[in-house]
Amino acid sequence: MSAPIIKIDGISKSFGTFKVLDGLSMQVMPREKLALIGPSGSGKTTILRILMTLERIDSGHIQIDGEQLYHMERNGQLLPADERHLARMRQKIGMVFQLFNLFPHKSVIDNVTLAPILTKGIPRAAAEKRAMELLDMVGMADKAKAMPAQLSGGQKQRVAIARALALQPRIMLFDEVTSALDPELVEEVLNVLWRLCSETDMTMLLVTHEMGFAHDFADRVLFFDRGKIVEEGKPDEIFRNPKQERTQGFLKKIIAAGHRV
Amino acid sequence: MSAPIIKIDGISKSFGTFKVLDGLSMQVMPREKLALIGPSGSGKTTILRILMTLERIDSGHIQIDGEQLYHMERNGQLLPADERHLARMRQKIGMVFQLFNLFPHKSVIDNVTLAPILTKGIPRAAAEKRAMELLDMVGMADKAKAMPAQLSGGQKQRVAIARALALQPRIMLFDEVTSALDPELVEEVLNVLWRLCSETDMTMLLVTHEMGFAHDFADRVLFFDRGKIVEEGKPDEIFRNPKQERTQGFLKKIIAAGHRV
Amino acid sequence: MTQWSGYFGLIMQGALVTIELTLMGSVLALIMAFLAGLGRLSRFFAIRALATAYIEFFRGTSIFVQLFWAYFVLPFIGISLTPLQAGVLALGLNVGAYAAEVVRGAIQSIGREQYEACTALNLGRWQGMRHVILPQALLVMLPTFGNNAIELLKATAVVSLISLADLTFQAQVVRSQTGNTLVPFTTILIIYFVLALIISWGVRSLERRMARGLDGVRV
Amino acid sequence: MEWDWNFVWEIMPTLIQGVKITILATLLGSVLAAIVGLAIALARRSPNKGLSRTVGFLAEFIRGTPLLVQLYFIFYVLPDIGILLPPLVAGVIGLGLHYGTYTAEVYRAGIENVPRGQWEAAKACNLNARQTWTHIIMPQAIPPMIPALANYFIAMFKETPLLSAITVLELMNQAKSVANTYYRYVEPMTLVGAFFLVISLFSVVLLRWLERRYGKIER
Amino acid sequence: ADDSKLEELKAQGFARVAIANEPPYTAVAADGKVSGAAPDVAREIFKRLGVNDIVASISEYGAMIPGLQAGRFDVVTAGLFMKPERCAAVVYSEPVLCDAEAMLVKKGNPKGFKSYEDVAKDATATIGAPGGGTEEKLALTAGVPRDRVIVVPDGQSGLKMLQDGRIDAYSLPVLSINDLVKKANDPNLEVVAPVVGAPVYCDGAAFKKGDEALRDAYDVELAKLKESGEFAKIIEPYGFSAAAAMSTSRDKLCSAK
Ligand SMILES: Nc1ncnc2c1ncn2[C@@H]1O[C@H](COP(=O)(O)OP(=O)(O)OP(=O)(O)O)[C@@H](O)[C@H]1O
Ligand SMILES: Nc1ncnc2c1ncn2[C@@H]1O[C@H](COP(=O)(O)OP(=O)(O)OP(=O)(O)O)[C@@H](O)[C@H]1O
Ligand SMILES: [Mg+2]
Ligand SMILES: [Mg+2]
Repeated sequence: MSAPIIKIDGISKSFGTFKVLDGLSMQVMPREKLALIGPSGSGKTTILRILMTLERIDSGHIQIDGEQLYHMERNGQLLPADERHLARMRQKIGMVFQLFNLFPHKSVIDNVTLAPILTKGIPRAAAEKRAMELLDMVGMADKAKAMPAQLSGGQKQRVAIARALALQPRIMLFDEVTSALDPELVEEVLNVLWRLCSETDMTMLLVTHEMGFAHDFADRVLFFDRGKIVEEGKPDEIFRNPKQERTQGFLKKIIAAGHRV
Repeated sequence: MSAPIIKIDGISKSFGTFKVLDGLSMQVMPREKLALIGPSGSGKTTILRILMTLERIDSGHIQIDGEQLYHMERNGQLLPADERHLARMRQKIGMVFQLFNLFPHKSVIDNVTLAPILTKGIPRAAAEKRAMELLDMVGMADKAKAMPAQLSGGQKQRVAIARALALQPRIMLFDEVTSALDPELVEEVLNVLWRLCSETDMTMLLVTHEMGFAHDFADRVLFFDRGKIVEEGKPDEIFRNPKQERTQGFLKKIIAAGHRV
Repeated sequence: MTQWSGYFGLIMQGALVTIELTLMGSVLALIMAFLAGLGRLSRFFAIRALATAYIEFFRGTSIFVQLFWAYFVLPFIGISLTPLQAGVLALGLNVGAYAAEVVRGAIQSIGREQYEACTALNLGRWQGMRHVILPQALLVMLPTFGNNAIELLKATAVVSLISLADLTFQAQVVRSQTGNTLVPFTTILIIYFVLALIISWGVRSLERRMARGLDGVRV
Repeated sequence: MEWDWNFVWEIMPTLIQGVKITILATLLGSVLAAIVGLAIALARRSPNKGLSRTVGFLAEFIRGTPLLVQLYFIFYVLPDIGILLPPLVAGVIGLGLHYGTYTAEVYRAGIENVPRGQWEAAKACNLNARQTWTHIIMPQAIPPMIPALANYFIAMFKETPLLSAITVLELMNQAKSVANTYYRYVEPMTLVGAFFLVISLFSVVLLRWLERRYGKIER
Repeated sequence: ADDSKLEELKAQGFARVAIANEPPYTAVAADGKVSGAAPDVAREIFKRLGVNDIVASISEYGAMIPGLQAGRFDVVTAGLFMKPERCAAVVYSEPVLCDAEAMLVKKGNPKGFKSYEDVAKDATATIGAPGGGTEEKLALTAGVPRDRVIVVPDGQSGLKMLQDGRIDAYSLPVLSINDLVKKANDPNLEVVAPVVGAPVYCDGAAFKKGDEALRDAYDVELAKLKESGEFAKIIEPYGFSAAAAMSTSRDKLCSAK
């Protein structure tokens, strides 16, 4: 068995006096598809944002692909990471946001090519060719010249996925990528995720409220509550036969609210 | 059999060049509970807004309780309604919005008492007594002094329902009253609707994406598409055995997206 | 240089005039702001046109011209104002025109859904405005009103040009009587700044009091 | 006192001289204000607390005190420490500094109005700080600033009459000089007012256009 | 109707007087009390006319006549020298304060100015003068182009601009200049007085057209004051010459070309 690609080791994170994560540890294997579920405010988004280096951690260690994320070695000493180290580490990770965060002043194709051209120095023509392949994959090739404002939510989200893929990260983070969408648009995006999941060997972490999707998609499900992993396991175990009371309660509520599991 | 309380007769409505409703007709009986379902943009909200006089119609007629809504008779002539006529007609109708629309600068109880005091001249003491009964009914009596900003979405929506009930309308309109809520909060509001539905003899029109709730709650379901009624019938007929292809497709998508029917 | 204390008294007299002007000007500006701001949202064309004309005219012509007009030209059509009246009139009308746009903008910034909630609750136009829209809009206006008041305070310096013995004017007098420029001007700069601080502090605490409860903690 | 058209034509050339200076002062002042504002905005964002606080306080001070007094200061007090500026230069510096404190706020708001998600998306795309500024933040921040900046430049234009206090022969000063020569105030003051009104009405049209063109970014 | 103005003032108990912010014509003490040659004379005469007090407001020179016309003041006593155009715009009393013109220049008079014409001849020279004042007009008539006559708001500003080298000369009446120099206490300044070719001017109390009756009453008391010698007692401490005022008349000054 190979080494974990993400290794989180006793990390803590507070906002002001409020402790969101308290000594959390977890590991993710290469090519694993991981679903993170749990009630609102339990810290799911925070974990993804920490991995994307959008938030700093207060203590603990994270290793990505065998390398420290927030620390770097210099002459045998472990120092806090500088911006250069972080930038290098970020190349391995991509993220798709709940609210898409497309660049509104750039066309669809420019959104996808901007980072490869700027950060990898890929020539524009090559970048655009690759971008068109990605847009084709997410079914947005015909909208390459459109501006984000002209797209529906589901279309925006698909472009956002293509944009993240363009940097060819080894790990992709998805944060409730369907929850800002109308029910009918959710399908479009889930379809793209299905394809991605079956066709690539990226490691994927997915925060979602779509229990049905989490069930079918994930190799492993983590149930979070108050910054702790309450329960984890194969989707069938978690959804059909949750062991913890908290998990049972959560799933019951979700079902009562009309969601299919 | 009694006369319909709402009688919609060939109404049309356009926004700019876009025709939302095109010669729509329908009737609602007193005490009927009606669910309006259909894809996004099909005109469900528009119908409720027209009944609440938040939008004008371009042509057609609406009768509420035997009286013209947008027209008034003067010396045997049918004239466009003036503000006084509309105000009188509005007394029969209450509406609860998707985004609650509470008054943020007024406490919960003031939200509920404001309109009765101002529009019906009810003394403050009496209005507050009645408001407390309503807040009690929606399970919000203990938050009477709270400000809306201190409430969760589900709590806000329950206050909004109490506020609309305080004017004792004969018809209540609910526009996707749960869709802005976190899954876990939806339940609170649905519970209130259940009670309302079983305890009062108000006529209720409910636009919803909660198919399960629509199924159990409604006497009759209307399926809309592009401003037309595509199919209507008892909930069991519509959900278990839809006749129209469009309805079948819609329900299939909703199921695929993880909603329970 | 024993007279400094006396001259300082002179400057304080000027400060009183400046405060008086600022207060009275602000009151006039506030009245005009609501009249014209609500006027611009009126259903009646004539009222809208009148309010728009007032706003564009007073924002368009410089405060100086308005001041000189109020002081030197109005008497020719039979309206003779004391310098103080002319100053208050020009400042109040000028700043009122700017504040009117603040009133209008704040009212329009209140979301359509609040108006719709009013309709759904069958509140009349004025009832909705009075109980629902204005209380919320007021909070939006307040910070900008604070800035407007500071603008007005600063504009009072201009009235020294029509011989009203305000702070700046008194500094000029002290300067020509003593031959010293640095001391009187530094003094009044500090006084103006302190007055501006008092205004913004006052507005902020008012704002805090009014905002109480609007962004409480979600329980 | 009657309106005298002959007199109007007689003084027109003199007033036009003044108009030129007024416009020149406004243009130079605007350029300076744009630069000063940017410098202030950047200094206030600086991680160096000493720098950002000092600049912040100075900007507050300049914004809280009248431009007229600042002009006196620049023109009559600075020479004592060896800084001798020609009137127009002193005037432009006064305008530029004063309005720079306003444009700084425009820059700040413009930058802060770019949603946090854009910074985060830029990071997730692995852009560095410079790339983030030039490709993501500035292109979104600048267009909505343009109408706000223009607004302040128009306000500055209306304050140029203050330069008469430091002997700049702009429009207002020319008008006063004419008035003093002939002992007639009505015509020159009215002409000055009309001139400001005309330019302002034009600039309102320009502003509306700028707002439509640049005011909103569609998301 | 002619006497009505005086009756009005009596009833009101005070007269509104416009003065300039220019010592020694006027002075404002540290306690804010207005004194100086012109207001002191006016105060005395009005007292004799039965108007108990004067309320003085300081005004720019340029604003005095319009202010008078607009009814803002009842009288101007501010060193507003009599000149034919002005005599046409207002009605003057008999002369009160007389003074010649002076120029303030740098020590040693580097440009050798003796007259306004000298300033006109030197193409680089600039001269400062109060806006709407006599000196501005004298300089312009002497041929100094408009852009070299700098309109200076007040005496201190003029002094400062000269010290700072912004202007080459600053022109005011002799006594005003002397007062400025005394306060400035600056050895690098020099006074050129009187300016060659510039007439000696006298001011008078200026009334609005139509107030001739009031002016005549004022003249009567002024004449008495001059005769009794009290006039000299009031103005001479300020440096003005009573003899000069008594040696000329309004008619002479107003018809001078
Ligand atoms: N920048 C911040 N400042 C303060 N508190 C924060 C901040 N970001 C997150 N939090 C708090 O941290 C907690 C965890 O937030 P997080 O967004 O990770 O939850 P989540 O599990 O993603 O919830 P949801 O399902 O609602 O998205 C919440 O209580 C939230 O209020
Ligand atoms: N004020 C408006 N101006 C222009 N178009 C509008 C306006 N309001 C609604 N529409 C359009 O009318 C159509 C019907 O809108 P409506 O809100 O009634 O749909 P709906 O059935 O309630 O959809 P949803 O399920 O998304 O709420 C939509 O295409 C919408 O874009
Ligand atoms: Mg989250
Ligand atoms: Mg809707």
